[in-house]
Amino acid sequence: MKELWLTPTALPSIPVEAEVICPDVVAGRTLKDVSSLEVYVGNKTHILGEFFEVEGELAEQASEQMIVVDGTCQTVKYIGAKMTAGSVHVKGCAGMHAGSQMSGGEMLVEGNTRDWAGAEMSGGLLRIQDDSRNMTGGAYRGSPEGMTGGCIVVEGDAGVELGSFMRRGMIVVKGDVAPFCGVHMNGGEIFIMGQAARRLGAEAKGNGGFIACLGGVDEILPTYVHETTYKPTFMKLYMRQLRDVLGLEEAARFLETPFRRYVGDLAVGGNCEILVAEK
Amino acid sequence: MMSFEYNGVEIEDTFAEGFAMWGTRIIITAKNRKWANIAAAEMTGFATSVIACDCEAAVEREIPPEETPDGRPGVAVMMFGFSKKRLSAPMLNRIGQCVLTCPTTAIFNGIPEEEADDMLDVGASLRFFGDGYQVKMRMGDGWQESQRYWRIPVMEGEFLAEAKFGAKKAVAGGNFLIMGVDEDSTLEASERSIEAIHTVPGVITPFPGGLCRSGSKVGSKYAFLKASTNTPFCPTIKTSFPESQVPEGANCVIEVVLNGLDEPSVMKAMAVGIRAATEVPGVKRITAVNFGGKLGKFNLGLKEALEDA
Amino acid sequence: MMGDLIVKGGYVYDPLNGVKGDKMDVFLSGGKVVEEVKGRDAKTVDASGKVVMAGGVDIHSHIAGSKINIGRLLRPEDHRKDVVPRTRYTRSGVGYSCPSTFVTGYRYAQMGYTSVMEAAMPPLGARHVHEELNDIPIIDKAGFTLLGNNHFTLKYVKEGDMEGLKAFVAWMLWATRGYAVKIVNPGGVENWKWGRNVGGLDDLVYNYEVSPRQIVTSLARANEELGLPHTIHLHCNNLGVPGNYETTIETLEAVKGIKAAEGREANVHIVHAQFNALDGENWMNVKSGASKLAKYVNANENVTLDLGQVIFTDTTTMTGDGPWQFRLHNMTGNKWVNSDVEMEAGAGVVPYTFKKDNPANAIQWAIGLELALLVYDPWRVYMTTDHPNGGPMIYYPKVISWLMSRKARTDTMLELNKSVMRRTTLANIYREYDFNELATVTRAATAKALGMDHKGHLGTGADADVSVYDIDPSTWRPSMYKELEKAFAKAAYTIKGGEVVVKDGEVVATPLGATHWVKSEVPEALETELMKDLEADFRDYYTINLANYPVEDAYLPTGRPMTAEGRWR
Amino acid sequence: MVVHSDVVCPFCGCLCDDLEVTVEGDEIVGVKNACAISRSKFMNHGENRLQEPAIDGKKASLEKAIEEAAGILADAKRPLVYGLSSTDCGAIGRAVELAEVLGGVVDNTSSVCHGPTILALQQVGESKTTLGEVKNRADLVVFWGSNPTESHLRHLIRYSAMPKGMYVPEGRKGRYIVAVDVRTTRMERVADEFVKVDQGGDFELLLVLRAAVRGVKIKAESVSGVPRETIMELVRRMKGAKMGIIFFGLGLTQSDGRHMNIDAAVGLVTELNHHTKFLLTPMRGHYNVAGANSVTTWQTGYPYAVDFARGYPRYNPGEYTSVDLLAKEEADAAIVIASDPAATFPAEAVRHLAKIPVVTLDQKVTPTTMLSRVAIPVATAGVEAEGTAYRMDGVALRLSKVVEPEDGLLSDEAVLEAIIERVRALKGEVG
Repeated sequence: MKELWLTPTALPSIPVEAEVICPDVVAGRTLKDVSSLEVYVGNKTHILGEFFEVEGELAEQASEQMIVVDGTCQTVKYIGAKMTAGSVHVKGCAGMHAGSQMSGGEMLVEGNTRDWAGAEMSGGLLRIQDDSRNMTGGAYRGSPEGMTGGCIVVEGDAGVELGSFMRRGMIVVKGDVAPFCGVHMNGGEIFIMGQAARRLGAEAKGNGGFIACLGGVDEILPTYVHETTYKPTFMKLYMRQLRDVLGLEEAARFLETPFRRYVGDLAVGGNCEILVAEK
Repeated sequence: MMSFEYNGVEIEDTFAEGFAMWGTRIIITAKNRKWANIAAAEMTGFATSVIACDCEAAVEREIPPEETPDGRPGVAVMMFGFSKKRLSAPMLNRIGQCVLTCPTTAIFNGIPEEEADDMLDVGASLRFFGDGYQVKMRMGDGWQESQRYWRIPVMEGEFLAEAKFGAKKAVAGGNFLIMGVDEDSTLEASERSIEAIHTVPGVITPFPGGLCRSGSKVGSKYAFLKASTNTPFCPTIKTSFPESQVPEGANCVIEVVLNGLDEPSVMKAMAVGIRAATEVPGVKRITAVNFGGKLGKFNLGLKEALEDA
Repeated sequence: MMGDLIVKGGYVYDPLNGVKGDKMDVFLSGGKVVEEVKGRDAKTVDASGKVVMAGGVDIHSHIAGSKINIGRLLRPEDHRKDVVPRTRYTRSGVGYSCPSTFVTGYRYAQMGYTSVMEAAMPPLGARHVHEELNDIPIIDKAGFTLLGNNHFTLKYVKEGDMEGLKAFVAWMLWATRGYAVKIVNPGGVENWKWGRNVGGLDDLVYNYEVSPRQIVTSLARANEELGLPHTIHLHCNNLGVPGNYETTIETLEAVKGIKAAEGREANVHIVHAQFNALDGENWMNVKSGASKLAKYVNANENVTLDLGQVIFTDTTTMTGDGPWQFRLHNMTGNKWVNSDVEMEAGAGVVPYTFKKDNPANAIQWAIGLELALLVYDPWRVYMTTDHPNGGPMIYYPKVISWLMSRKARTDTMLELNKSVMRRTTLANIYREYDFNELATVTRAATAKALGMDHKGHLGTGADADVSVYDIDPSTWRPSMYKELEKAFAKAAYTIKGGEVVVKDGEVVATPLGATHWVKSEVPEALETELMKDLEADFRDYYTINLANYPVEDAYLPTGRPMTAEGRWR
Repeated sequence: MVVHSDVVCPFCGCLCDDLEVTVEGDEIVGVKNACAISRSKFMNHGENRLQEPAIDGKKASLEKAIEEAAGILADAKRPLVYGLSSTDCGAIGRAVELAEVLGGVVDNTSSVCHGPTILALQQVGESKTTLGEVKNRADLVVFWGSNPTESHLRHLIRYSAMPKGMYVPEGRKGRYIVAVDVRTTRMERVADEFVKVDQGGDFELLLVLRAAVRGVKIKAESVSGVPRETIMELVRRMKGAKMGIIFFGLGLTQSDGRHMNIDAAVGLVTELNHHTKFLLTPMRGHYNVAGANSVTTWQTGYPYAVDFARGYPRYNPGEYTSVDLLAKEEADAAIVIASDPAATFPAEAVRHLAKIPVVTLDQKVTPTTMLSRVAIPVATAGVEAEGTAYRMDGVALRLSKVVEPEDGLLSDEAVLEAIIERVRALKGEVG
C-alpha cells in the first residue's frame, strides 16, 4: 500500500466538505493534482491544499492506496465517503458522514466521529476508536434502506438510531448505545457490549436481523416478547468472529453465556430478535 | 500378470478402477465429542455402497474444538453420490433424520466455495422443517466472505445448519485386496491399512471399519441379481472355481475400499494403506480390482501409487 | 417585444395540416405561426437535417398540487439521485420521479414539450395547484378539476337534476379555473372515506345510493351538453385489479350513446389505460387485456385513451384513487400517504419500483405498447407515462423509441420476465410508428382531443410553439433507436410563444407560460338556484366559507380562458 | 366604516376564514367571530411596531437598510435564511430564492416544531385529511399531546368536537373524544376520556396500541402508566369507530422519541385502516407553517433545512437545521423573516446568533430585532398585505388586506425581492 499523508493545517470553523479524501479519488493522480482537488466551505470552493499539507505516495489503483489524515478533523465532512477500496486512516476525529455509503476498503478513525458515520454503508470496514454520534450506520432521510453490508466497529459509545433501517451487515459497539438502536431494522446484526438504552429494535421487522446486548439493557419494549433463555450455538460463531477477526477480546467471555431471547416488534408483525446476555 | 515386490510383499502391477462421483464434506459439531460422534455414526450408517445404499458415506476424521467453526468438538463426514442431485437428496435425508434429531448438534460446510465445483443448497429445503419460524442468518456481508446459515427451532433449542455445502467431482472405487496366510494376519494388515488411510485428508472408507470382506463382482448367474460375491478371490472355492486368483498359501482376502475428493488423495491413501499392510507378516500378495477400464474413468495403478508416495 | 423567427429548412411533421416530413420553413411572429415574416430583422433557427414539429402537448401528467407535493415531501431519497444545479438562466431543484416545479418546466421544455395538463385538481386544492403552476416556467398548463366523487355531483346525480349538475360543473370550472372534468374511480373515493371502495359499475355509493355508472354517464352528458373543449377525463373503477379490462369496456359501453359536443366524435377519454387493461383473475396469473380493449376502441369512435406506459425504474405512484393506493401499500409494504379532501376527493401516494423480472410488471409494460400499436388510429391513442405513475416523464424518449422501433421493443423484451412473451401479444406486433404518427400521438392528437385549436400544429394562427429535434428522418432507420432516444431527450430547439427557450438541449430562457381554463356561462336563473344550494351546504358541511372558495384572479397572472357554449334546457 | 367579511385569520394553523373585521379609516375597530388571540392580533397590530429601518440600532433609510442587508448576506459563506411560518407564501418563495442566490441555507420554524412530523412522514408516510372530513364523519376524535383549548382556540368548535356534520348531525354528542397527555390539561373537561400517560412514554403506548389492533395479546399490566383495560377499551373504540382521527401536537413531536413518536402514531393509524377509516393530522402552530413547508417543497423538493451551498438543494435536518447550524457556530450571517429565534431557540444557538450579523424583517420589536445588525419593518401579512397561507391540513386560503400599511412599509415579499436584486448586483449576476 502506498501512503498519502494529509496533515490538516488551518481548518475553518465552517465545515469543509471533502469527499475527495477517498482512495478512489486520489489514486492515479499526482501530489499536485491531489492538492488542487476541490473542497467546499459553505458556498465557496477551495482546494484541498489550502487546508491540508499533502505528502506521500500515490498508487495507480484505489485498492493500493492508503490515505493517512494526520490530525483531528471534526469539521471535515465526508472523509472516506463512497470509498470502494483501499484504506483511510484518520489519526484524530472525523466530521459528519465519515465513511458514509462506503462499499469497500477499510477506514480507521482514531478519535470520534460526528453524525451519520457509515450511513448507508454497503461494504468494507469502518472502525471508530472513540465515540460515534447519531445515525451511525443509519439511513438518510426517507430511505427505506440504511446499511446494506459491511461492518462498523465503534469502540466508544454510539448515539441514537444506530443502524436505522439496517438491511445487512454488522455493527459492533464496545460502549453504550443511545435509544432507538436498530429502529426499523430489517436484517443485519448489532452487538452492544456496553449498556443499551431503551427502545432498541423499535418497529423492527426482522428478516434475520438481531440485536445482541452483551452489557445489559435499560428496558425492552412492551411489544417484544420474552421467549426463552438458552445458549444459542450461532452466537458462538459471532463471538469468535468478534474475537478473531475484529480483535475484540472481550467477546470471548460470552462464548458460553446464556441469552434471553426476545422477539418483536409485534407492533409491525416483526420477528427481529433481541438477545440479552445473562449476567 | 506382472508383479513387483514392495516391502517384501508381492504387489500385482494392476490398477483399481475408480469412477467419478460427487463428494461433499459436512462438519458436525456438538456440545461434546460423544454427541458429535453419535450424530456422525448415525448419519453415515448404511452407506457402504451405492449398489444398495442411497449414497456412500463415512467419517473422515474427528476435528478438535479449536478447528471447528463454533469451537466445539466436531466430526468431518464425507458423502458421495452419483450426481449432485443424488448427493443432495441423501444429504438432506440424513442430515434431517440423523443430525437435526441429535441433541446439541450443528452442521457446517467442509468444502469452502473456492475449492468446490458447485455448492449444494441443502438449506433451501432443510429450513422448511422450521415451519416458518426458521431464521436466516447472514455473516460477513460486504466485508468478509458472505456466509449463510439457517437457525431452525427444535425442542431442545436451536439447530444451526450452514445453508450451502461445497461439492466436488470426486473419485470413488479406490481399492486394494490384501491376501494373507490366515484370518489373523489379514485382518491385522487391513486394520493397519485403514488406520494409515485415515491420515490422508479427503478420503473415506465407507465399508464396515473401512473393510469389505465380501468383495463383489458385477452380475451373477442369477439374472435378477446385479452383483454377487467376488468368486475369483474366495479362498474356500479356490480350487473349485476355475479362474481363481487366490495365490498359493493365501487363505483370507479382505478388500479395502476408499473414496476421495480427488485422484491424488485416493492414490496417496492407497499407497499409505498398502504400505501399512505390507508391514504385517503373513501378507502374501496385494492386488486391486478392475473391470478392464470399462467401468470407471480412473485407472488407479498400484505401482504408480506407491512410486508417487 | 419578441422578434420574428424563421425555423428554416427542417423536415416538418404537422399531421393536422397534412404535412408529412416536407422540407419547409416555419414562420413565427407575435407569438403565432404566420404565413410569412416580412422585414430583415427576423432571426433564423437552422433546422436543416432535423425534424420540426409543433411543441409537444402532454394530455395527462401530475406536475402541480398537493398530490405531487406530497410525493416530493415523501421522497428525499428519490431527489438526491437527480439534483439540478442553478445556472445563469435557471433555478436549481431536483428531478426524477417528483421533480420540483422549476425543473418540471425545464425538463418538459428540454424534450420539446410546450403544454402539459395537470390531470387531477381537487377543487379545494385548486388554489394550491395554481400557486405551483405559476412556479412552473416555460410550458403552458391547465388543471383538470376532480368532480367524480364531489358531494354536489353525487347529490345532483341522485336527484336526477341534469341542469343542476351542468350548472355546478360550469361553476366549478370557473371556481377552480379548471380546464376539464376529471373523474377518478367514481364512487370509490367517496366510499373510501368510510374505508371501502366500489367493486364495479353498479355498486352503490354509501348514503347517496348512486352507482359509478350513473356518475360517469351523468358527468359525460353534462360535459357534452356544456360543450366543453375536452371530454370527461376518466380514471376507471377497479384500477390495478386483474380482469379490469371488462370494467373498462363496460364503462365505455355505458357512455357510448351520449351525444358528443359539436365538433368532435369522442365523448370519453380513458386515462392511463394500461392500468385498466388487465386480464386474468389475480396478480399471479394476470395477462394482457390490451387486445380486447384495443378491439373495442377500434370499433367505437367515441373513445380516446392515453397509455400510462410503464418504465422499469423506481418511481412514485400518486392518484386520486385512495383505496387503490392503500391496496398498493399493502402489496408492497412501501410507505403510504393518504390524503382525503372534504366533500370532494382524495389522494394517495406510494413509491413503487417496476422491475424487469417481475412478471406482472413485464406484462404491464407490454400492455401500454400493445394499446399504442393495436389501436389503429393514432388520433385516438396518446403517449403518456401518467407521469410519474408509470414512470417519470424524462423517459418519454424511451417510449418513443419503443413505439418507433420494433428492435427497441425486442431488445427490452429480452431482458424481461418471460411472461411478457406468453401473456401478451407484443412479440407478434410488427407495427412501427413513423414520425408523422409520433407527431400525432404526442401533440397533434392530444391538442385536438383537448380542443386546443391553437396547439399541436403549425398552421397559420397556431401558437408559436415549435420543437426541433436533431434527427434526420431521411436516413433514420428503426434499428437506430438509440439516436432517436438521444434526439428526443434534448431538443435542438424548443420555441415557446415565438421565443427560443431551449437550445441544444439547454434552457436559455424561462418565460412563464399560460394557464388555460374554461369559462362556461350558466343561465342566470340556474346560477341563482345553484348558489342557494352551494351556500347552504357550504355553511353546513365545508370548513371554509363559500366566499373564500373560488380561486382569485391573483392566482392567474397568465390565465387564458376559453369559452364554451353550452346547450341548456 | 368598512366591514370586511370572510376574513382569514393569520394567527394559528386553524386559519379560520369567517372573521368580520370592521375598519374605520385606517384603524381596525372591531373583530367578530375571532378567538381572543386573533382579536388581539387584529386590534393590536399597530402596537409595539418596529418604527423604522435601522442599522446597528440607528435609523436608516429603507434603501440603505436593504443595501446593508444585501452586503452582509452576499459576503457570507454560510448564510442562513430562517423564519417564514408567519408570513405569506409569496415571501416564502422569495426567501427560498434568496437562499439559492446566496448559496445559503433556508429553514423554517417547522425545524423546531413539526419537523419530526415530516421526518416520520418521510419514513413511513401518513394518512391525513382536510378538516371537513372530521367535521362530517368523525365519531372518534383523539387529541394526543395537543391542547387546542390553549393553542388552537376555535379548533374544537369549528372542526373537531362541536360542529354538526353531515354524518354527525348531533355534533358534540355524536363524537367520543379522547385526550392523551402527560399532564392534566383543560382537555380533561372537554374530552369524554382523559388518558394520562407517563412523561416520555407515548412511544411505547402507541406501539402497544398498534400491536393490540393487530390482535397481539398484551401481557403487561400497564404500559407507560396506562392500565391494560384502558388500552384494550381504547383499541375496541378505535376499531369500532366509523371514522376516527388523531390530532397530535408538540406534546408528541417535541417529547422523548420525537419523530419516532409520530412514526408510531402513523403506524397505528395505518393499522387501523385495515379495520375502519382512520386518519391523523398534526396541529400546526404558526398560521402558515404548512405553507412554508409546501412552498419550499415544490421549489426545492424538500420542506425545510435546505442547503444550496453546492448550487443545488440538499436536505438534512440535524445538519442544515437552524439550531444545529447556529449551535455548531457554522452560520456566519442570518436573515430572519417573521420569526423570533432569539426568544425561542436554545441558549447556545442564540449565543451564536448574537455574534454574527443578522438581518431581521418583522413588524414588531422582538429580542431578535434587538440583536440584529439590520432591522427592517414590514407590513403585516393578512392584515396589511395580501397573500396565500396554508391551513394545518394543507388547504390554501387567500389572506386579505383590511387596512393600508403605514407609508413606506413594504411586505416581506417586496423587501426580499429588493434584497435579492441587490445581492444579484453585488454578485455580478445582473442582466
